[in-house]
Amino acid sequence: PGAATAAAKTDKKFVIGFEQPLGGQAWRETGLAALQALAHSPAYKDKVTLKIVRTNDNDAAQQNAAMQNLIASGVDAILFDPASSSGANAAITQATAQKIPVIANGGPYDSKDVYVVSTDWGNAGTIGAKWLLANLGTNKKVAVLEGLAGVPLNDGTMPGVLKILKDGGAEIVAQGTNGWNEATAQQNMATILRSNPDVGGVYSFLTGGQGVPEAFKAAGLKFVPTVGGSGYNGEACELSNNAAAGLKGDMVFGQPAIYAKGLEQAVKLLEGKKIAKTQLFPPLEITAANAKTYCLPDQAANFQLGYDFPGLDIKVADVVTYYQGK
Amino acid sequence: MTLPTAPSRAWNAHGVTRLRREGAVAPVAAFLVFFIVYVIINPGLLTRFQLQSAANLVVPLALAALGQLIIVLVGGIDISIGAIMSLSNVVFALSMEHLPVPLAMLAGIGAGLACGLFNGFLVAYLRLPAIAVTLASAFIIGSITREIMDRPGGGITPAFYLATSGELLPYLPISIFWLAIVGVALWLVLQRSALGRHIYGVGSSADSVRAAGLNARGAQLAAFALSSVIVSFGAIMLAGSTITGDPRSGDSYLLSSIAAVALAGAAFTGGRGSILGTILAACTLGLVGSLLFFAGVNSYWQYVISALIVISVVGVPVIWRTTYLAIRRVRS
Amino acid sequence: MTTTTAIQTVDDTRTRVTNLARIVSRMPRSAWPLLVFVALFLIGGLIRPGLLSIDSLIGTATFAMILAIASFGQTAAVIQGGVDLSVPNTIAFSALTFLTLIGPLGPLGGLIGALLGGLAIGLMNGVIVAKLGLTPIVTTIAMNGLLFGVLLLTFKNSELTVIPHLLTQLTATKFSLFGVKIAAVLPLGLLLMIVLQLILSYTGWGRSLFLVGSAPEAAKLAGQPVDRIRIAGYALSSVIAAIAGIVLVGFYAQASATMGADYLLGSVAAVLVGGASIAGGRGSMVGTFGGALVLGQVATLVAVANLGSNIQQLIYGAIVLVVIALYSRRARD
Amino acid sequence: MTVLTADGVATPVAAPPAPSNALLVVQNLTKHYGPVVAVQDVSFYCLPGEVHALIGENGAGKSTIAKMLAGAVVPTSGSVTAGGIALVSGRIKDARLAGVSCAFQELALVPDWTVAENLALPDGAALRGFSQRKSIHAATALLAGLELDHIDARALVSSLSLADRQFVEIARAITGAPKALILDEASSALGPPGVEWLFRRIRELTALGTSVIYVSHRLSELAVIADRGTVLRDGRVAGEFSRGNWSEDQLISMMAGREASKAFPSSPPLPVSSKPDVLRIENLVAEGLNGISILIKPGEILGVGGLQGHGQRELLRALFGATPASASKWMLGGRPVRRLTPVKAVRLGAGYVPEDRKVEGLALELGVGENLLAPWLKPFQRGGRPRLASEKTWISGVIASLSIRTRGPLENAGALSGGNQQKIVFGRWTDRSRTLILLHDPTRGIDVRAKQELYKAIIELSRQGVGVLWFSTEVEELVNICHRVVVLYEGKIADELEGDRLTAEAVVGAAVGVASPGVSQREIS
Ligand SMILES: Nc1ncnc2c1ncn2[C@@H]1O[C@H](COP(=O)(O)OP(=O)(O)OP(=O)(O)O)[C@@H](O)[C@H]1O
Ligand SMILES: Nc1ncnc2c1ncn2[C@@H]1O[C@H](COP(=O)(O)OP(=O)(O)OP(=O)(O)O)[C@@H](O)[C@H]1O
Ligand SMILES: [Mg+2]
Ligand SMILES: [Mg+2]
Repeated sequence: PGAATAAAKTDKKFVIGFEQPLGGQAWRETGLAALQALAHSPAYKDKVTLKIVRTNDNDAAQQNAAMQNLIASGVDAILFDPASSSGANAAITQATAQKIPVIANGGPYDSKDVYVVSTDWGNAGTIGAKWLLANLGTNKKVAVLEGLAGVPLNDGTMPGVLKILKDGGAEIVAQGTNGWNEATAQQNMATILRSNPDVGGVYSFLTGGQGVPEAFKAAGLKFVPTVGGSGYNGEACELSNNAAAGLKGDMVFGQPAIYAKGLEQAVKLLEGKKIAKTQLFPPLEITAANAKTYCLPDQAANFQLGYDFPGLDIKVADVVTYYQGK
Repeated sequence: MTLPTAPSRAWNAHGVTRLRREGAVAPVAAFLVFFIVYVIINPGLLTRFQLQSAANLVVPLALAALGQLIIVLVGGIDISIGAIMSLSNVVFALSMEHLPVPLAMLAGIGAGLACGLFNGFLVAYLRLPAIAVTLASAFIIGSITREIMDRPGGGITPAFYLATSGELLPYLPISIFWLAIVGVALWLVLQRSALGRHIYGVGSSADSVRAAGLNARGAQLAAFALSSVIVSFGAIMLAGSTITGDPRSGDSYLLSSIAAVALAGAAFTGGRGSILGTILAACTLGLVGSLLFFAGVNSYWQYVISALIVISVVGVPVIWRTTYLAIRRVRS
Repeated sequence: MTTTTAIQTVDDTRTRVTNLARIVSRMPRSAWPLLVFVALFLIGGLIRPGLLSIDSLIGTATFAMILAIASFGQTAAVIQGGVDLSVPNTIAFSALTFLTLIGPLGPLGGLIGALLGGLAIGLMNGVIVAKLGLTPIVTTIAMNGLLFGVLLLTFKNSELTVIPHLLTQLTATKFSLFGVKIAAVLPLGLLLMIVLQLILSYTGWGRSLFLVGSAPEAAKLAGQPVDRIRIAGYALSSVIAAIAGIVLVGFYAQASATMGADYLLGSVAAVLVGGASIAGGRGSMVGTFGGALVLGQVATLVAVANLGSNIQQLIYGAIVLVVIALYSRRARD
Repeated sequence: MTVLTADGVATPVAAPPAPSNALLVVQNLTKHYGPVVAVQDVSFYCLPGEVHALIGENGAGKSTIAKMLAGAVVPTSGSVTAGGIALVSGRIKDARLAGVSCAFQELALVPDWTVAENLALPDGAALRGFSQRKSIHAATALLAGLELDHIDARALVSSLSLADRQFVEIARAITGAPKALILDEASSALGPPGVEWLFRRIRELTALGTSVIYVSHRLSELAVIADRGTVLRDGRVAGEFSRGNWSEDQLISMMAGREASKAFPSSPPLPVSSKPDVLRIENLVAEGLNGISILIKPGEILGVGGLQGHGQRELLRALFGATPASASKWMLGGRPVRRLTPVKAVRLGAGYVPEDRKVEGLALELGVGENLLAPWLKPFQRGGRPRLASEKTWISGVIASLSIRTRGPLENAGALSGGNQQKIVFGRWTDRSRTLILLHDPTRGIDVRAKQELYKAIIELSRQGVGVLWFSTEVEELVNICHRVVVLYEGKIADELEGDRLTAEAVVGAAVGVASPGVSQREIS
């Protein structure tokens, strides 16, 4: 029935479903807020209606079922942030059969039937690794904190990162995990520093810009070049506040507003325009040079930056409003 | 000696008695109410498409809950159930790359069984508390799983999807068919074999079972083994419905399987719990999110509503009994 | 022992063994995890001499203390025969309540509000367990889920509140004692531990928790208000979890709906390694801190050996298993 | 055969050579639990068709021997042969296969199984099929054959009374016509008719050549049923006896190792007191109770008689507020009661010694001192060691006056023997200005000396003006010590006996629903 209704609806609003598999997580909620901000902006508010579904635990089976529910409720297009790189195939097959376009939005997805609108996560990992190599001093000992073991993004990226670091002459003396959580990053970095106080650099994947420097401060050690990247306000401020104390860092992160970018592409597609099948956008980088411009001193440490996307012009105030669940 | 006259009641009266004894009346009633509300809000559930997607979502949870139920029957609780599910899922998905389906299934079930035997051995023969053992083994099994396969993948084929979760049968979702097979087989084991009764008995009083000359430890070990096999089936069904193996796929089933067993009215001290009640409880809890979606309610409410369902379905009979007693006392 | 009888002299080696066994068996359970920690600490020193320093000890103790604070409540719940799996979201709930309320009410109002919130959660857990007879594990899992929903529905944005300086000072600030830098959370936690341990060991209410945990029916028929004791036990558990939430906010300077997730199994593990009996009637706050120290030191050793995060989980599980096995063997002897 | 009295020194009695036709031969059986010597060098034999009694004080080793014979416990050394087959594997199943079955002292039925399941499941391989319907048919037939028609084979064991559970336990041991049957205090929960029933079963079995090992504390039963017997003391054989060859006093002194008298102390005269009645209750209604009225004066010992399961447990629990109940008039210690809870009951001066000391009475992991203090813990007072120190005089007073054998207030209650555990549950209420003490068969399964000590303590309570409500399964206790006895039958008071009418026959008669002179038929039904 999908194809028929889609055709009949051309003069009506497009109904666009969004499936988000980790309810309550800050980055993704900020993304949804940006998505809603865009959908309610003058350019879009007469064109689209959103149907947002959140499931829990980053669980592919639940995501798959929720996407099937979206299909059943007659959406015109589906955006989803993949819980796994292949777990939604059943729903995608069904959507494709009903000519409902599906866009993997926020992460990569392995399927020829799916459009991908995502940050270039693979590069996000290697950009940081290359920066670290370039900024290491004579001390080539490096500590590495991976993200969350078993998550595709982490396990797809970390081998490449480790290879680059090793090939570049760094010696990886300690490995831990940051759990994509600044508190965990701080605790595990502190643990590592207890046994390896002499590291010359830290690579922490997509989190750790606050926790890692805090651990150094707590241990009374001098800062070393640090790669982080949660994109929290605190990360930017940490970098700008401690620049004088010698903190050098490269915070590489993807904007959550990529969800809004996904919406833009979905609308284009529904309007009959052609879009590229795979669109990977470069991540943002906060370094000592631009940290001051990113740091919002009146916002909390875990305010998520990257609420806007180049070319979309989303306002902080709107994002905050939708973040509050309006 | 006179001939026995006692078992003259119809068998279904006996079945109802058993359901009541096993605490399954409230969850069955709750499921019926839930189902009716669901169909009123979203009649589309009864279309083939929606029924199938609902079934595919619910069947792995139902199987995980049945696995949890068996452990609960012997008076334990399995914190490692999600980890076992992930391991079995991953081993199966990887084996599918090289092996024919039956062998891959054997591999997946074998991996799960090994975990079950490990837990069961520690609980039954070293007499360690189940909750503590499985807490530790959850860490261990989870780690092994991620060593085997660090990101989603594996060789699940669309044909396997068709066979486990697809449109193989007319109207009836095939996953329900497989669940029914497993459920009936489990029912036969638990209700129609001595071993099954031993499992119930061990949960009720292990010392008494031992004093009766039965192998209580063996029954406990068997329960853990049986549970892990059922859970592995769940893992395979999950791999089929998502067409992928995933080292974190089982994580979310820990809390939900416990909640489902609770909703099923099973006694966590052991010895009491119903298969039908557990399956229906899993269906109820598994579909709360979908119901809210079709009712247009903010999906955050699903957490609140699931919790309230569990608390009220288990709690309301208690309140009812107390008020009933109070009223009777006032009257007398 | 000064006098030895003829029999004892004949069987000298055996006597010595039994004497040792007696000393060992008289040692309070809470001393075991502390001993294990000391052993692990020394092993760490053997592998890497730099680890054998006061600073390293303080560092481990600080993070262990944070886990311990989150687990003290769990200890109370376990002693009285239950378990509290709503600790994670109680932590988040209290943190976010605190941050929501400091705007209108100021830090003290926020603190009181958060603790009252914790109290309410604990009372609900307790009433459901004691009066409705729901199993603790189920009740608290349900409560944890319920709280997650409430968190997401109610506390819009409050995690983005700027954390008051006072709180950060009370928890994360380092002060110097004999040249050793100590984060404020450590003495704060030790104080909390001592107070709680004194309550457990030397008050009628504390002992009644043990009585109820070890034999609820006997406690009831001895005329103890079992339900009230239970409810109070859960209330204590949740209030301490609420304190833990605020401490976490101060120490890590951030809050989120999922901030307590690590403490679901972590708190139970710390309590178990700390020598409590999961069946109730046994456990101590000192032991729980010891358990947290052991877990923290294991993490350090794994980091020293650079085994990677995944293997860390494996070793973590194995250690928990071994410790549990040792304890229950001792309990049976 | 004559009574052999062992001297005071603990030398093993020379094992009598077993005759060649002996069915069950126990030789030099020894069991050590770590340093604890439970059984040492015990030898005896049992001929086919013979009832061999094992008697001894609590902790003498009877149950341990029974468990070794039944395969529940592996002996440290020694041998057991049944019909020529050696039995020392420590597997209950092997023993059953060799024809030895046992009704255990601690009832070994699975509470959540039906009676039928409890009867059927032990005799089958684990991997065999099981049919509810067939098992119920078989069990109903079996129960009918054993004159136990009143037990529903479909009922859950947990819903049965203690006596019925004991019947089922015995029935299970009897099925399959064992060559040797061990009955470990199988009569402890049975009233006189139950004991009669048990003896009929024993006679049926012995007529078929079965050997029966009979363990009991009730010496009066031995005169009826035992052909021979072995007396144990501290795990060793203290002597032997055979039918018609012994007196109760001889056995008692052999068991106790000293001259002890079985005489019951008599009740003290009722004090004339100006204090209000301890308990006045009219028309008490609760689950299993059907309009009971009771009056207890200060210092009065009111006995409660009747068969197990006729409402005694419910009565005591209701009077303590442990189960919901209501009455048209209810005064406790002179104060009116509306809805009673245990908390309120204790506040009003009541104390309760429950039926099952291990589960309902004690926290086995806590110390003796804290168990004694259990009712007296207050949230805002001291607890733990400071409290033990401040209550030291009271605690040591209780321990001394009841002669509780313990290493001190800090020893775990679980490490004490049953009799001493019972004394703790009792002792917590003494010297605590109580007005009413409710006793649920406190002397069940404890030894003679402990019984005497409890009798003394109960009489002391009475002397202090405390009212005592005492349910006992031993009619002798009721008749000899109580001032007055009410006998329950089907949840009602069937008879109230006092003065000359208070005789054992009258109590037993009322318990089985037979009217004794002075009670009209109407009152009974
Ligand atoms: N599990 C055990 N661990 C240690 N010692 C034990 C154990 N069971 C029994 N004993 C020891 O065995 C002795 C004999 O106990 P047993 O139960 O056989 O006594 P009994 O004669 O049956 O007493 P009762 O008349 O009270 O039943 C006890 O005094 C105790 O010392
Ligand atoms: N688990 C145990 N560990 C150590 N000693 C024990 C244990 N169980 C029993 N005992 C010992 O056994 C003795 C008697 O125990 P038992 O339970 O047989 O008492 P009992 O008098 O036979 O009680 P009952 O008449 O109720 O069976 C105690 O003094 C105690 O030292
Ligand atoms: Mg005995
Ligand atoms: Mg005994």
